[in-house]
Amino acid sequence: MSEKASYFNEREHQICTVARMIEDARTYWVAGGGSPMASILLATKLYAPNAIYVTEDGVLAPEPALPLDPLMTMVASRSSYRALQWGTMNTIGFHAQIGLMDYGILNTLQVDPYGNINSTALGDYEGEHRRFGGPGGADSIAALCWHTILMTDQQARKFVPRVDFISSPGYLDGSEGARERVGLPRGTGPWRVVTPWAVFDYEDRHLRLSGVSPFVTIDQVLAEMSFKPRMAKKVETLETPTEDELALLRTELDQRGQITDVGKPVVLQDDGTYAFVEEQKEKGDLPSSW
Amino acid sequence: MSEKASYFNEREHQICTVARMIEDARTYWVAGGGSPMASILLATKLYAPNAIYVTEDGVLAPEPALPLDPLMTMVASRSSYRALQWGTMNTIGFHAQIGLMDYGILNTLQVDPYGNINSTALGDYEGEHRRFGGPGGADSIAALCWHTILMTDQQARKFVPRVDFISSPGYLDGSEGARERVGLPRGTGPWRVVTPWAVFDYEDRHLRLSGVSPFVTIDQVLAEMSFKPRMAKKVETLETPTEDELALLRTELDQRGQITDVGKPVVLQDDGTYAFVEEQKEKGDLPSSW
Amino acid sequence: MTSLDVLAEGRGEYLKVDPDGFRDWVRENKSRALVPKLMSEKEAVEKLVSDGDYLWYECNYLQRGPASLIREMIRQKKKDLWVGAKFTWVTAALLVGGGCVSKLDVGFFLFGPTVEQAIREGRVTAYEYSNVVMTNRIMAGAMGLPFMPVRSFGGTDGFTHSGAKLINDPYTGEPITIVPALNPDVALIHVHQADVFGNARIFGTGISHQEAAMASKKVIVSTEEIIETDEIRRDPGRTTIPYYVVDAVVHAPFGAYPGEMQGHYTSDVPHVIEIVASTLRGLIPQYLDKYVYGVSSQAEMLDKLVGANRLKEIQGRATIKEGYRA
Amino acid sequence: MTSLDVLAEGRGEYLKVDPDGFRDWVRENKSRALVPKLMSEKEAVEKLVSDGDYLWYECNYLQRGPASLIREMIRQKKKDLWVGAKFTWVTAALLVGGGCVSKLDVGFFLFGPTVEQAIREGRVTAYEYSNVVMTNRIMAGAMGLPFMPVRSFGGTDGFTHSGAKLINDPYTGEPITIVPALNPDVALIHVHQADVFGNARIFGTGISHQEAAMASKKVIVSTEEIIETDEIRRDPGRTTIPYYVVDAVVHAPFGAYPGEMQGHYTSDVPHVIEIVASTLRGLIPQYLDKYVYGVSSQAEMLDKLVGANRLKEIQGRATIKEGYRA
Repeated sequence: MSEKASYFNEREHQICTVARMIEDARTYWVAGGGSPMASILLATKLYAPNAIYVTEDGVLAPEPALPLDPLMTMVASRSSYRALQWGTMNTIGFHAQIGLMDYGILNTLQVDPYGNINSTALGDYEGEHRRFGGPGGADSIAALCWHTILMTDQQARKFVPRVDFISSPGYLDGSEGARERVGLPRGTGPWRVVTPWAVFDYEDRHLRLSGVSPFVTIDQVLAEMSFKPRMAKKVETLETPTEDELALLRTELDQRGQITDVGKPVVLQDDGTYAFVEEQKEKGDLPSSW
Repeated sequence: MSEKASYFNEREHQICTVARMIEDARTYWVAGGGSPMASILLATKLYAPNAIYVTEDGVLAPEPALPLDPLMTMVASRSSYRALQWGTMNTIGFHAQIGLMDYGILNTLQVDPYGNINSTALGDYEGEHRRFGGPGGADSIAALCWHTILMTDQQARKFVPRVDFISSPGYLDGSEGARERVGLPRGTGPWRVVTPWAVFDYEDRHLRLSGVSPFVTIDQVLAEMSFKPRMAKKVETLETPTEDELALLRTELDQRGQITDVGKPVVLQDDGTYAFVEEQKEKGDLPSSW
Repeated sequence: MTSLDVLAEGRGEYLKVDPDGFRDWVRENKSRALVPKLMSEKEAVEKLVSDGDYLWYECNYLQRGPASLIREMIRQKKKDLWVGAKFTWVTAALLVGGGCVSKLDVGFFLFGPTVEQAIREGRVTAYEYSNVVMTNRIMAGAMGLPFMPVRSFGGTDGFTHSGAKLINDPYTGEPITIVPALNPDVALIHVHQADVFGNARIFGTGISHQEAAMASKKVIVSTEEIIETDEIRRDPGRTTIPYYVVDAVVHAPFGAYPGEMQGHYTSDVPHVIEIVASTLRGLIPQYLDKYVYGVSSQAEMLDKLVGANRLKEIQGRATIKEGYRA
Repeated sequence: MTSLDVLAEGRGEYLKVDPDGFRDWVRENKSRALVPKLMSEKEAVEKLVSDGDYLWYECNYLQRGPASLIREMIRQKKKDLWVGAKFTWVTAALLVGGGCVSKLDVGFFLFGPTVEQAIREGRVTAYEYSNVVMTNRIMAGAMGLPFMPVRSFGGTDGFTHSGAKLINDPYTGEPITIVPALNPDVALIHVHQADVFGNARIFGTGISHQEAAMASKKVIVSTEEIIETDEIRRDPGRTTIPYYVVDAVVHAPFGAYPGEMQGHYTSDVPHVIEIVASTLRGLIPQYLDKYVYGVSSQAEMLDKLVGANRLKEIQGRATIKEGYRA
């Protein structure tokens, strides 16, 4: 692994953290075109050349024409380039339904201690609420892949005791067999939640803090959660991005910063510690969810 | 229509009878490669240029390379030639299931007064019986097309009061709504039975004799049935083949007589009546079911 | 006689399930003959889209969708549509902003004030699904079935606000979710090539175009290119949609604009930024004034508001051709 | 909690329905990596076909089927197979004649003394379906579902001797037949082109090859040609079967012989007449002695029993090439 970077932003750090989780020769169903896509592409370039990914529009194992510029959309020739098979939403959904997808990588709005995901509504769905776009492909990813990796921000409004609306299933009420009792495939479920500040895994289907970024403290992480997660015996300090990772990310994967510009910059200080800094590049016009 | 032929065999006559029933601009699901296929091809050449046919292997509206020689099989380049779409058994089955197939044309072993079809076993299925090949595609054709045309021979052992085994559904017990009560699509069912000697339609879901070939009598037909069908008010005399029909059949559609050699020859006599004659060409090696 | 339990059921309204009724429609209305079906966007939408229809479109306004048909529908002020809003990005917002929609079956849409407000004010009712559950529903419709089992969706709150049911599978005894089949009144599908009868080819990935074509009562195909039927017959394995389910063929060059049509042109980025920003900022009416009501047709929009240079530019940027030709 | 009635059910045994078990198999056994899977017929059948397996083949011995693999299976005297005998012509007779079969799920087979007698003597048990119901069953398996509704099959005596059930559709209240999904132990599929990883292309019509590949625990693909993966990547719309469900790739030129391989060669008529006559006249043992037990491999059969001239002749007769190339 190359030298640690001395300047990066927290979104870049999050993407690199997920990229290093990618197992070689495993299949990934990747939601949308933002951080999940950047993570898998980074992984295949650096660590897991035989990791395979598919997208919701039925692309199997492409060698995409990078950068996916300027719109990181599906149903496009650059993102579909040199795939092994072009299918449809239905075909790729069935591939996942028969168990071919090892991991899903997702974004979300809200998550709870059992890994349930809300992307539909904040507030009281039956009454006063703010409406969002719905699960899209995330419900199928969360239901059908063997494991899911959730990417979100470390904010108290995102980590809530009970999501306002379960758009995509985690461990539901957290009881054993809860997923199976509603017809979901046996042995599936949430696996990791990765934020710019922390990594969580699950213990008995409950979210557990297992790693923290070196530029924040455990208490800072917990302060940005509306419930107390379980704690790993030893909470690890997460690795920060390398120069190689960032070079790839910035020059090939996200040239215009459409994904990464939403993160706060971090610097490696002379004393070996990290600190946030305020300056930030101007944001682009495109929504970060692309 | 061209001149009546003075020499033909009863199988040729049967094929021509069905060919003249084919409606232009209607869809036909044709079973196998024998008489049903010869009938539809004859019709599209002479009477119904816009009749469309599909086969069990998913060929839609081919312009087949004739003759389909020497093996009239599906999944072959001559029979699939210049189709509008190549699909599969599943796709063509679903086309029929949503109601796109107006007519099915079938062969069979046994039929009963309600148009039920047996192609599975003669005798007691649970005990002593002779085993046959099963419904193949006929069950789907009989269930899903709006109307079905059945082609069989006029033999007492083929027209039985109750088929030994319902391989493909007719009107089942003949009661109103019997098909719907077992989940079959509304408004479907048997439409005609055509033998070399006769044509039957249905009255209140019961087989009815509506036409007889000029070379046999009504009594001869009834003698070759193990039940008494309903009788049309006026039983028509069927038209015999024309020279044009036979020319096409013999030179393009069935050069080697694989389909038609199994029929007895008929001659038009000087007094304007028809009679069977004994002479017959040597049979080929290939089974007539091809 | 044994019984199966229905363990739970959603309370969302769903389009009436009626496979026999759909068969009757297909029998009466789908021409089996090879008859030319060429018409303009205007004519196709006038003739085939009615107020109150259940509307399905394949892909969407930004991704190889029937964008010219969607604009025409808004221009004709179609009302009271029930929209299958899966994989939809800005399309739902455009249609809601145009006052065309009363119900949405949601898979995903790009949220923004227009749809959000319409739902909050009760002008639009949302029922909740996912993208794949919606494509499974239309697949069931394309197969002529009343319902389809799925292994996702159970346990979500979407389930509660949908037409799904949880039953005990009669084969395994285990719980399984089933969802109602969908047979939309009308589907809009943009394709690469079609003949005048509607035999059509799509190249590249997609959502559920074949299923949509088979499942819908009325099917409008818009196409970049009109090709000869002889060309279809030379490569029948490339036929995506067979003519006998198609009711109208619209020759629509740049029909997916501002989205990409793989192999033909890329998306028009400034336009995409404009419509995405309009959606997020509640400026859909302004967008519609300019691109929909401000012109009378696709041709006029391309000519007056886009221009030959931009069209040439997006064509030129479509450098990847592999796999997009027969 | 409401209830659904099971109005009727067949009493035929059916392969256990276990979608979760199939998922577990796929998880453990299907390699996600691009690893070469080239092997001979002998090796593939030794490695992947076990006594007692549920066997599925696409097309059949006379129609673009995996004929070389079927011969090899008989040569290796596999036992106690449960065969998905849809659209099968002489294949069931060959397998029964080779003593390989204990159960048949019947769609259609060419009847003749061999199978007839085996069924009568109780050596082989038949369960009754139709061709399409069988392909619907394997489609349900390919979709990861436990069952599939169908609009055919109800009211037949086949229903009674099958695994079908008639239930009240929870959506319409009307009766509907459902059939159990099928996940065979092993599927044999002959294709036009494949790379060494198993990405495969079939041109022309077919029965249910994609479904069979997705639904089966072990998949053996035999192929006329081995092509580069780069070629697959240049036209991903032509990929029929993706590598990650394929367990073995057998390079089998003339693998469909004596049947036709569209675009490559026609059927060998004298051979077809010989095998059809053998089937109808109870001479399967003699046929097997000659073409299966009498040689050690596909290559030897082609060399010694068919000969270069005949192979050249059937290639020469395959004059229609349209649509059979990428």
